[in-house]
Amino acid sequence: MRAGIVLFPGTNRERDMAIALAKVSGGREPVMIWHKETSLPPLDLIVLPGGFSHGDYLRCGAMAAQSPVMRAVRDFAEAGGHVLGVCNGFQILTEAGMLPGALLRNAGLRFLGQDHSMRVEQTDSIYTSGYAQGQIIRVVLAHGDGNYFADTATLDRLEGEGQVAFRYASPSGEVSDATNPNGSQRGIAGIISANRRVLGLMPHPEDYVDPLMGGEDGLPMFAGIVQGLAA
Amino acid sequence: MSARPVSEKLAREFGLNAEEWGRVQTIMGRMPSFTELGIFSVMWSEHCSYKSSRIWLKELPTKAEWVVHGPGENAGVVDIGDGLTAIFKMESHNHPSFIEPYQGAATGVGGILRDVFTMGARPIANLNALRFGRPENPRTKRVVDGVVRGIGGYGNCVGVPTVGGEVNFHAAYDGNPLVNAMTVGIAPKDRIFLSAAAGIGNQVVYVGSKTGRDGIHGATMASAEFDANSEEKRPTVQVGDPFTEKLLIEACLELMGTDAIVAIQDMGAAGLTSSSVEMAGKGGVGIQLDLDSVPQRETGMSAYEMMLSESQERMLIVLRPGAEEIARAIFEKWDLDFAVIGHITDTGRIVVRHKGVTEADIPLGPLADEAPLYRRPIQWPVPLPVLDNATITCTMPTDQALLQLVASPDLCSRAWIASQYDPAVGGQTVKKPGQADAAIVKIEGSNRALAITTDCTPRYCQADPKMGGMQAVAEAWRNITATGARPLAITDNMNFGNPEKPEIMGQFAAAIQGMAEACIALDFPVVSGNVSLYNETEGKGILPTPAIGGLGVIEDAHVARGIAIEPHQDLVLIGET
Amino acid sequence: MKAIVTVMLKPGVLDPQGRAIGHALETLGFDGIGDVRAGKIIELELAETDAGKAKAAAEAMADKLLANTVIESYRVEVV
Amino acid sequence: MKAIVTVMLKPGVLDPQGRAIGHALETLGFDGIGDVRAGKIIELELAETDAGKAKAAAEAMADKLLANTVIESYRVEVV
Ligand SMILES: Nc1ncnc2c1ncn2[C@@H]1O[C@H](COP(=O)(O)OP(=O)(O)O)[C@@H](O)[C@H]1O
Repeated sequence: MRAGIVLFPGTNRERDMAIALAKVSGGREPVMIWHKETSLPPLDLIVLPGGFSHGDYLRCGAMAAQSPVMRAVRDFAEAGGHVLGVCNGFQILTEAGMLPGALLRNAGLRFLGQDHSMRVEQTDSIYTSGYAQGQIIRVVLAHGDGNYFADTATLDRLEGEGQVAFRYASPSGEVSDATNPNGSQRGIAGIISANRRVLGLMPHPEDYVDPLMGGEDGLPMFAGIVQGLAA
Repeated sequence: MSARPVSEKLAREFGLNAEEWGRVQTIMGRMPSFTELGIFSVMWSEHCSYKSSRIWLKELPTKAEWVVHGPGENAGVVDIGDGLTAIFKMESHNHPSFIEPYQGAATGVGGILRDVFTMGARPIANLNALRFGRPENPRTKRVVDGVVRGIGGYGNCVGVPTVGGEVNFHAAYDGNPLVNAMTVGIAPKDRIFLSAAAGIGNQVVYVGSKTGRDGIHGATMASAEFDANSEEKRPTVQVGDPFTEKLLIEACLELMGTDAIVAIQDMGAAGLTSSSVEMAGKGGVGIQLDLDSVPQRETGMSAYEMMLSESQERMLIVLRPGAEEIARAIFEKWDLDFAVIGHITDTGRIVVRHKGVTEADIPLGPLADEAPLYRRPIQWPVPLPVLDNATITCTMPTDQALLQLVASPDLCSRAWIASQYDPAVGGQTVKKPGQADAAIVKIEGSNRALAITTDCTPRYCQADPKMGGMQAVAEAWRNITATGARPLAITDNMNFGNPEKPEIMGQFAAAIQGMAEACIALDFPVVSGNVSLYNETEGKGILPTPAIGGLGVIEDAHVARGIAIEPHQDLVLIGET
Repeated sequence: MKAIVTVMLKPGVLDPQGRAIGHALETLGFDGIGDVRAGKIIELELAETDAGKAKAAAEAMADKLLANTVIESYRVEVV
Repeated sequence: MKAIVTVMLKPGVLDPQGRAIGHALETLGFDGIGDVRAGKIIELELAETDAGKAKAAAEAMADKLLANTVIESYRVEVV
């Protein structure tokens, strides 16, 4: 698998992501792509990692979405390429219009740095095929603006097309207001494009790929990506 | 601020006493200029000169086989094996955090990060030791909220995990909270960067953010007591920009990968003044600065303002000949300001030029060597009598007492605070807040991990400063040991009241003695630290608070143990109860 | 010229910050407080000297970057 | 009545957000952009019907909560 990680000024979870990707690729390190690039090397997967691109100033991801490199990323996706956006990467994808909706300030107005459970809502993508439908996985939250918003028509369409990939849940799998950490509509933690190639999610599966760091519930996502891309 | 006639009165306003003012005139052999007086006053402030504490700090043990650099550098450096070092320090931002809790705490984190990465280390962990007033004091809520959001706002953005800390509440901190921030970084042992300038003619380069009129005289403010007017008198508050800091970390580490740097120093308290004076002073050379080239955010800034500004996210670098283009390209890539603002000379003087005028010309030797040093009068503390258990009667059932204890401000869950920090970024955090007695952070690409903790129990220090100092060191040592790590060294943050009061100096001296004894007994030297005095509001001092930041190493991170008990495990109690 | 761009969440988009402010004001003893909305304001110094062109430029900036029209609306004023 | 409270950083206080926005606009090809300052706007529905009183109330709210007067200044408009 040839993976590339895009670096914006202020990106800070690129190492976490590189470690997770290398772990499932026999130690092969992903290439790092600078935000000012206008063309991309041959790749199977582009990752927009977490962090505070441009300091999260104005709106999270707004300035990064306008970077030169994003034109190439959009072309790559339109040609059927796989793009994964995590946390700030998800915000960038929505700001760039590559995924619908927007991420607003957490309803509690505070940064959330804690573990949380989420439920796998669909499994027909390389990102989710490593999980079972309805599986509960533990992930790391680290965001101040993860409150997913879209209008009702969009939400209904996402639900209808099976584009809701993950929902915040309790450890036993219930989804309710009480299990919703940031006010996201319908408890949405991640959504996927209609063609199942572009995934955005707020939590950090890349921080749980090693039991030493507290868990490996994120590993099936990365293993699934490698398998799916090899097939 | 425009220049005013220099006089003894102005010197006093700048925080110099009559004797110090006399000494300035003797050194200069003439009336100093306004800018020169500004430079003397900040360099000789308590904050920069340690004039009250220096003689006592000498009592702390600072050496061990594994200590690479002890106190005197920007941060302490210890060998952790595998050709690596841990570089760490703790620093206070108490006064700014009371005036503007969010920005005060945020810039505190920014400052300590710079102390660590300026030595070539990539920061891998942040901790914070916080003391607030009573929870029922309305002001406390605002301060807690702002400080916690400020620490998170800065640390989360720069992408350094905040992995631990401690919090206490006590009426003595109502008007003077303590915000002590600690950063730990990792650097290869053969790539450590120091601040001593060298090489006559070498360029002095300014990088980072532009200079504004922020925090002028911050260092002298940090060396004065608060009174009711402090909030009006306060100089412009410094606003932190963690985004720029993140870029600065990456750009500096990238430049450190080349051989362009002779010396590097962050601009902390007293900004351009202390960084240039210290770099030239340590190198035994002279320095000439041309302020016209300093990147400026505001118009019409005077030499005095530029020399004393405490604008954040700035560094000073002495470059090797011919390295300018390499360095410039890196800082431009990261969208940071880069300017050659001077050069190293052989004069042993700092010369500051602005708009064709020499605004300052001071001999560096006397500026450092003749800085005031005080052996202030001391009244040794009399420890409070130890309570006799036999005289204490039980007034409530044990279970009820336990509940009350668990719910008390000093013992209740810290999750509300810790969950506003990102403990995981970097992907190396093995034990997060609440999981072990010390945080455990692995070193990427190695099996090794560091165990890091902050400890102090001000209550104990108040009852008996010497025992309290000793206990704080011992607790740090125990917390590290309890994870399975080998304790290596500590950093400290001495937070005390007004040193001109003999009883406060007594607390300080006694705490140092206790710490020194514990450090010697445990072979646990002090490699860096910070002193914050004058923590008083309207004459009332804080509890003596010698905060200790301890660091240890564990060869195999998998061996590290937390506090969670699993089913069917036995509980063993060690030591006398 | 100076362009002032005011960006507010669209009606129908929940504004937790506005709600929290309203709540805090009530806790502080202020009463008679109805809906509270929080927004952003961006003041731009522009070299442009023609008011119409300055306004058009600021609107283009708002469309492109300053506002996210999925959730926000904006207004531009030139002074 | 409606009170609009605009809160800006005081002149001289670093505005990293404004700076970043200005920089981003330039990267997007907008030119002639000078200083950019970012602030907050808070719109309050008030039960008060007297404009003078509404303004005084909003000013009290700004002093007490909406603005951090150590680094920010505010202005109130009643509509
Ligand atoms: N200000 C803080 N920032 C981050 N973590 C904190 C802070 N205060 C406390 N913690 C963490 O919360 C946990 C419990 O704190 P505390 O009760 O002081 O622990 P202990 O008594 O074991 O030192 C510890 O892991 C500590 O590191």
